[in-house]
Amino acid sequence: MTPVKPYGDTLNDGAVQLSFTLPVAWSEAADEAARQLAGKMGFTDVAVVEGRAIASNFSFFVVYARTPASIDVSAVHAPAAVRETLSIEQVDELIAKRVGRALKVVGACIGTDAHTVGIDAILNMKGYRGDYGLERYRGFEVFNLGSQIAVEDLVRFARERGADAILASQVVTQKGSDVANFTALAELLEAENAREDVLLIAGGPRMTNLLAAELGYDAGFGRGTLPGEVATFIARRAAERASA
Amino acid sequence: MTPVKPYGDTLNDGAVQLSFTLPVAWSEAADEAARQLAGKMGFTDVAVVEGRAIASNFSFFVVYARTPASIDVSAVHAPAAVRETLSIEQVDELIAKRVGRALKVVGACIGTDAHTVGIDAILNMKGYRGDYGLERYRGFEVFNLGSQIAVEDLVRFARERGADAILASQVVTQKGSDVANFTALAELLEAENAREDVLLIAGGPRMTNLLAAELGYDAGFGRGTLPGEVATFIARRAAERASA
Amino acid sequence: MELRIDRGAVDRARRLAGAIVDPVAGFIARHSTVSVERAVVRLLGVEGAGADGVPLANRLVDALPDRALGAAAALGAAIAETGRPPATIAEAVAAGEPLPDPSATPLTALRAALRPYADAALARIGARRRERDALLARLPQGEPPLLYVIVASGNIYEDRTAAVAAAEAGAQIVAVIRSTAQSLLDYVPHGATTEGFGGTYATQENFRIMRAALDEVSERLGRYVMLTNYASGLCMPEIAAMAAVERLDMLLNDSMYGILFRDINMQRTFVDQHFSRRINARSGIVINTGEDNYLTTADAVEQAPAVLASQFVNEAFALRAGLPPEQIGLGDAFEIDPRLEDGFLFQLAQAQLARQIFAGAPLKYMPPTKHMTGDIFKGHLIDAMFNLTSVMTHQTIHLCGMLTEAIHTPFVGDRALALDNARYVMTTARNLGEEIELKPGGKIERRAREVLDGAVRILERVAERGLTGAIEDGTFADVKRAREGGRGYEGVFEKHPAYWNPLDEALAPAAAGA
Amino acid sequence: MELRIDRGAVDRARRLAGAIVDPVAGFIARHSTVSVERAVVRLLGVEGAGADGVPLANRLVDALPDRALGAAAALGAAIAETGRPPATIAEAVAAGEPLPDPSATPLTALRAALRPYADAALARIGARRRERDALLARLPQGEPPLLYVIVASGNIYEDRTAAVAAAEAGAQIVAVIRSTAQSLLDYVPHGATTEGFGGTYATQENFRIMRAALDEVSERLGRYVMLTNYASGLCMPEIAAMAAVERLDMLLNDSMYGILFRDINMQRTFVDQHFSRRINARSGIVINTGEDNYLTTADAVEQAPAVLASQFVNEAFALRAGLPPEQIGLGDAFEIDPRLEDGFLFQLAQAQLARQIFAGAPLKYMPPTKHMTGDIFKGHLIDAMFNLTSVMTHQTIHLCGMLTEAIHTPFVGDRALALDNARYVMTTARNLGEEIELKPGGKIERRAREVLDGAVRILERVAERGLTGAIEDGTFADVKRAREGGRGYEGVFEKHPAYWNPLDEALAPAAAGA
Ligand code: B12
Ligand code: B12
Ligand SMILES: Cc1ncc(COP(=O)(O)O)c(C=O)c1O
Ligand SMILES: Cc1ncc(COP(=O)(O)O)c(C=O)c1O
Repeated sequence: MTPVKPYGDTLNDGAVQLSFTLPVAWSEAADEAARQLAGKMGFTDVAVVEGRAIASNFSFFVVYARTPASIDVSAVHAPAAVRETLSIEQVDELIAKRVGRALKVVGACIGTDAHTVGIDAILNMKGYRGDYGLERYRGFEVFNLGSQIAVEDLVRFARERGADAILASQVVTQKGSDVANFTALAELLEAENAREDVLLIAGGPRMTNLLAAELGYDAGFGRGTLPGEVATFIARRAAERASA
Repeated sequence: MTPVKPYGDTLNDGAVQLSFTLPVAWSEAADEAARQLAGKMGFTDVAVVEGRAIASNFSFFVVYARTPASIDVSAVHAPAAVRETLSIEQVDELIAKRVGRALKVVGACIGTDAHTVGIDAILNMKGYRGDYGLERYRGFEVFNLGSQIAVEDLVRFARERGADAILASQVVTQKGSDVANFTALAELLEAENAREDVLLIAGGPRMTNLLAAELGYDAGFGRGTLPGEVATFIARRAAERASA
Repeated sequence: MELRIDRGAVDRARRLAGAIVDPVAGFIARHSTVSVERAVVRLLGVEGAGADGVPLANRLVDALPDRALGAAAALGAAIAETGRPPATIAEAVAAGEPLPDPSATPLTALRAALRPYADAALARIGARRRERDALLARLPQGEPPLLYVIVASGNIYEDRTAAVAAAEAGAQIVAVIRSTAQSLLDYVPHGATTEGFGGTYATQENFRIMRAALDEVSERLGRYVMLTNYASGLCMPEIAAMAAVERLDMLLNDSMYGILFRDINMQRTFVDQHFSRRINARSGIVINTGEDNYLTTADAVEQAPAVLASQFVNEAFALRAGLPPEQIGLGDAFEIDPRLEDGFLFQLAQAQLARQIFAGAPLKYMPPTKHMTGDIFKGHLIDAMFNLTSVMTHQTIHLCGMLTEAIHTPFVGDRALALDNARYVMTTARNLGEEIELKPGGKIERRAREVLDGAVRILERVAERGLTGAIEDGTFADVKRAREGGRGYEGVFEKHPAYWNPLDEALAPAAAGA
Repeated sequence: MELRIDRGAVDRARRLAGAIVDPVAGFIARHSTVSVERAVVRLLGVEGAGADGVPLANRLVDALPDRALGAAAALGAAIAETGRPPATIAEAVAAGEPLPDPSATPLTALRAALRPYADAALARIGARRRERDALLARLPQGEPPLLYVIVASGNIYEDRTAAVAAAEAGAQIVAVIRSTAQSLLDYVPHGATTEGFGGTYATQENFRIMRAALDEVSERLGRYVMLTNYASGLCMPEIAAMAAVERLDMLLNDSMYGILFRDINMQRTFVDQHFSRRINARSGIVINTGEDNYLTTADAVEQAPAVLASQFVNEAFALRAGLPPEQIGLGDAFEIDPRLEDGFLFQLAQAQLARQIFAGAPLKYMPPTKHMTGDIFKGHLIDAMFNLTSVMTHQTIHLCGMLTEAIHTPFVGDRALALDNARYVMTTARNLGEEIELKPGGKIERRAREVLDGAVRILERVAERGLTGAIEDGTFADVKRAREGGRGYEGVFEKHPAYWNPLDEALAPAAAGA
């Protein structure tokens, strides 16, 4: 496939919409500054379609412009952690056959993060959008530690129970707190030479499987993840390990 | 003043919002492609906060990111055509005193453009947003030729009447039709050595005083122009010429 | 949610509208126009264009020895003489061959010669209509408000891509906006076009390309996606004819738009709109009238009565051309200044009023445009309130507003956001209209009464002065148009006693029933 | 727009709420907590923190020889002994000096010694309140729904910039969101802070910085802009005390939030919320309760009755602490799934129900958050429907939803767009609520009845089981909390018969009238 540009109404017209605020009082010059700034960002055919004062010292702009940038999507590699999802029965059967026992899964919202809805959606019986959570599977024994769990406590707990998988959630991403906490968890496991013993899985609205890999995790799940996808991933990996 | 960057919630954080469509089927890879594409545009801390299929072969993205670009607004020169606007009385008096006769103003929506609301707002008695139009001034004799006027006809008419000012409007800007028509008008006047005889004024939602200058016009007026601003500009310039 | 409205005033308005258009009927009956004749010629099978791009239909009609007798007569004579089909005859004419003088051929002979082609034309229209009915039965299009979007890239192939994407995103109707002022062309361009300003030329080939693409996606989605274009300007009858055979589903088709907003001669328009509507009636095409245009240049609150008055006039003209109510898509628009306190209440009043007065009509509701600005975020909200009004008042044809209305003709992404907007609002507030009642004597009802009374007053003035006179006086949209002024007047002519138009006869309201 | 609601059911619900909270009153009367004592100490003039950053109030209370007697007694004794003011005494204690055993000093003497400081405290609170009244009279804040926005950069100086910009953009109330889980700190941080996650620490200095900035802009704009923070978590009374003297106008202050959503011990919370509310009553601060939290974790349609039940309980607790209805800002939120057909009708039903049941209360309406996604365009529309509900049902305190809710704490531009959104919708549909009526027995009324009946059933269950027991059983928000479990339990203690708290006495509902 050949590189593509953003598409407005004509192939490769490169049309992009932007909006931003500048910390300056509004004036005709501010509009022009916004236009030149978009130019400095590398855009062409810049049209500042809206520019107005939103406060005595702030101006808001809406801009339409064209970008010269293009990308060959076929050359982008971002494999989702799971291609096709298995049914509950298939997962349970796979675990039963290949592992022969229920897998211990420990989940938590780490650091000071108290956003448990996401991890609960994955773990709780109830599940998410009609897809049952891991508690519903015979193949998993689930420990949901809940919110604001220090990574030390999570690791200790996981080791005591001999967890097969650790599921960490981070929803607050301000100032990179998510990355910091995820990293702390991975490093602690390394430090205790416990990294190899578990499947380490990260999740949260900003997470991608790619980012998780960079952080040294086995998988990452983002926006709109369904429990079944996570279950499938854990079962497959555990099965591989068992037969390894 | 020092250069400023877009402002999200912290000075110079460079926060910008973008949205665009890519002509590809949606997939995790498409999200990643959008992220990389924003990177190629020169943005950092790219977050693809929304990515979804809007059709079988189109994906829509909302992105937040930071730009390294900055601009010194105080160094941007974009003088509006008019600083402070004069009242009707002041304009009429200025013309009476300095020119001694009513100024002939010819307006038209040129080319195939039929968007007369804008030029009418400037010329008609009624005016715009409570500000009376040029017909209301004793100092102007207004000829509003209306919509879809070929530049040849406009120039012929203006010359026959010995117009002091030509007001051209372009609202349709698709495929640069506005710039093309404005240029044609300016060139025709040059060709007929009539450029010096008139004040040439351009207007329309995308017009700026700066762009008008580039196109060889004496002034340009854009979004939300009030008739009084235009009247003030014409009167001042005519007065200067008269006394020159 | 029902308004208590003065039925007496409504009946009076309808009677006045009738009184206004009936006098024009006589004039229409006595006259024809070059585009009526070109439409006839096209229906009889003359389609292409000459090497110079001039449509054969124009060549043929321009070559008529005596247009007052009608093109059918001349063609009939030529067929009788040469045995050649109309298409071939047209090519010959384009090549310079003269047409025979019909009066040379016995009436019975030339009529008999033409009859099979006229029958074929009617059969073709009927077949296309049945085809649509079958598709709609098999691929139901879904509930109203029907989501209608426009494509306007100027390039029919980009338009096709955009139309298919829009259909996949939920559009139920796709309209191809015409290139700037095609209204003013006294011919219909030929072939597939890739250049246009602010829209794409309406050509028969472009119709085919879009219809085929939409039929394909309709099958894929399991719902019939409708196609709309413009039978407006100087070629109303021809476009109606082309639309009939290419199975378009809707046409913008107004009895006065051309006169008021395109300075097209009023006599030309009256005759053209009538014949074009006879064709639409037969082809089952729903017309969309252009009342929204009254609001783009003047204040929407002031103009509301004018819009309603125009709806009555459009309805009267349409009924007399044989269009049943369910094919009369009367227009209205959401154009009140968003800064006006309680402006939304006024919009509700006006939309509900039209809904109750024209109960059987598939109302066409147009989105906010004039007050849309570069602030796309604000614009998206104004569109949401428009969507809410539409679902609350049960509008039928819902033209989705674009958040970029003030900026550019829609991008593919803009259309998707517009459809999301409509879907969200119309789902979360689906039955709001059923679950509330309007306070009797409240702001909304009082506004509705005000608009209706205002419309009656306008219609009274027009009835008294006569329609042509009223237009000369600038009663509509503050524009004055002279009876013999405006574009296309030279194309209007009085019929000769021997004038013959087999299609007009076949499509006459009386016959239409058959 | 009025719902016909079963007044009997409403009265029954109120009686049940009373029956639920009254038994707790006895417990509250018999107990105090470390944060109640710290609040007393702060009001008596102990403000700063030691070099180690530990607040002097904590140092002092931790150093009490016998906390069961109350901090006032010990301070009184120390003053009587040393003649030094409370602030100096606290510094000495922080430096290691022990506090005298109050029982060594005659009651009359220590009380007399403390009295001037207690009176000064009350005088200060009264003065700040009169100051607010005067400002509101001179700089009217404008009509409800009052537009409320949050700032949450983590840096008080950025917050100040944002708050001033928001005020200029039309905000009538600005809330500084607290840094993640400040609720869990058993002390109030000291000084101006520039670091925080998801919010900015609530400190007395931060309160001052914001109040000064907002007072300045209020004068400039000619309308008083209110300031909000959180008296929530482990330091409810102290923050109420600080807010009283820094003239904050509103405080998030819920009788059960800490227990349910922050696992704070229930006894601690019951005692703390009561004293904090006595202070709020006196300082004229409007509380905002946190019912919105019930909807963030569970389905909004199911939880509606729980929200209403909680509103009744919060009201009952508040009234008993001396808060008049006009200071009880009961919370609710617009959290129904946007994909639900007629979800908007349900929102209307619930909002109008609360409006009619708590007629005298300045209802706090919270925006959609849970169903907001990265699609900011869609999100902006959901916020618009929320704005519409608010203006139709006359909510009082309107927390403006942000189109970027799912993405980041608000940017300065987001706030401006949110305010534009509210202003547009609330202007164009200003009187819609007055101009419509709800269909009797229709979807909306039926839904309202369902919610009210559900709330009564919950309250019956709770009344029967007792509040503490009900919480232990997980009746609220599906969380079970043990009577002696949770954070801060160690800070609760039974009062000694000789326990003395002059401020509590002065603020007692009976006295409050004075
Ligand atoms: C609900 C909510 C709350 C609730 C949380 C209740 C609870 N028990 O979870 C309450 C009210 C307590 C709350 C509080 C706060 N919140 Co909050 N909250 C939200 C909100 C509205 C929804 C989050 C949510 O539940 N989404 C629904 C779930 C299902 O989606 P999800 O989390 O993405 O999870 C899915 C995937 O990500 C994935 N996933 C997630 N985790 C994991 C883990 C694994 C292992 C896997 C495999 C998958 C996975 O699977 C899930 C299902 O698909 C968001 C805004 C928004 N609309 O997103 C703000 C938001 C997340 N909160 C925010 C903030 C700042 C706070 C506070 C810090 C505010 C304050 N100062 O008080 C507090 C502090 C809480 C704390 N200590 O962390 C910000 C975060 C900003 C940022 N980007 O950093 C947001 C974005 C709002 C905003 N714009 O300010 N919040
Ligand atoms: C009203 C309108 C129409 C009306 C015009 C009626 C009339 N007599 O003017 C009708 C319905 C006829 C119409 C038709 C079309 N329109 Co139109 N129309 C608009 C609309 C909704 C509003 C324009 C308007 O009146 N603005 C209000 C006035 C007061 O603002 P203004 O024009 O900017 O003028 C102000 C300033 O610019 C300045 N100014 C303007 N001119 C001048 C001149 C001088 C000398 C000075 C000093 C100042 C000045 O002063 C004015 C007062 O402040 C816009 C969308 C929008 N919201 O902007 C689309 C829009 C302009 N139309 C558009 C299109 C494509 C068309 C059509 C081509 C569509 C079609 N294929 O049929 C046709 C063809 C018309 C033609 N031949 O040009 C596009 C243009 C796209 C583009 N960027 O190129 C727009 C943006 C809509 C869209 N998104 O598709 N349109
Ligand atoms: C009835 C009708 N015809 C035609 C048009 C526009 O097409 P044109 O520019 O070709 O007149 C419109 C646009 O609003 C319309 O309402
Ligand atoms: C009553 C109440 N207190 C406190 C908070 C949040 O603050 P914290 O995270 O410090 O508990 C909320 C948030 O919704 C609340 O409703």
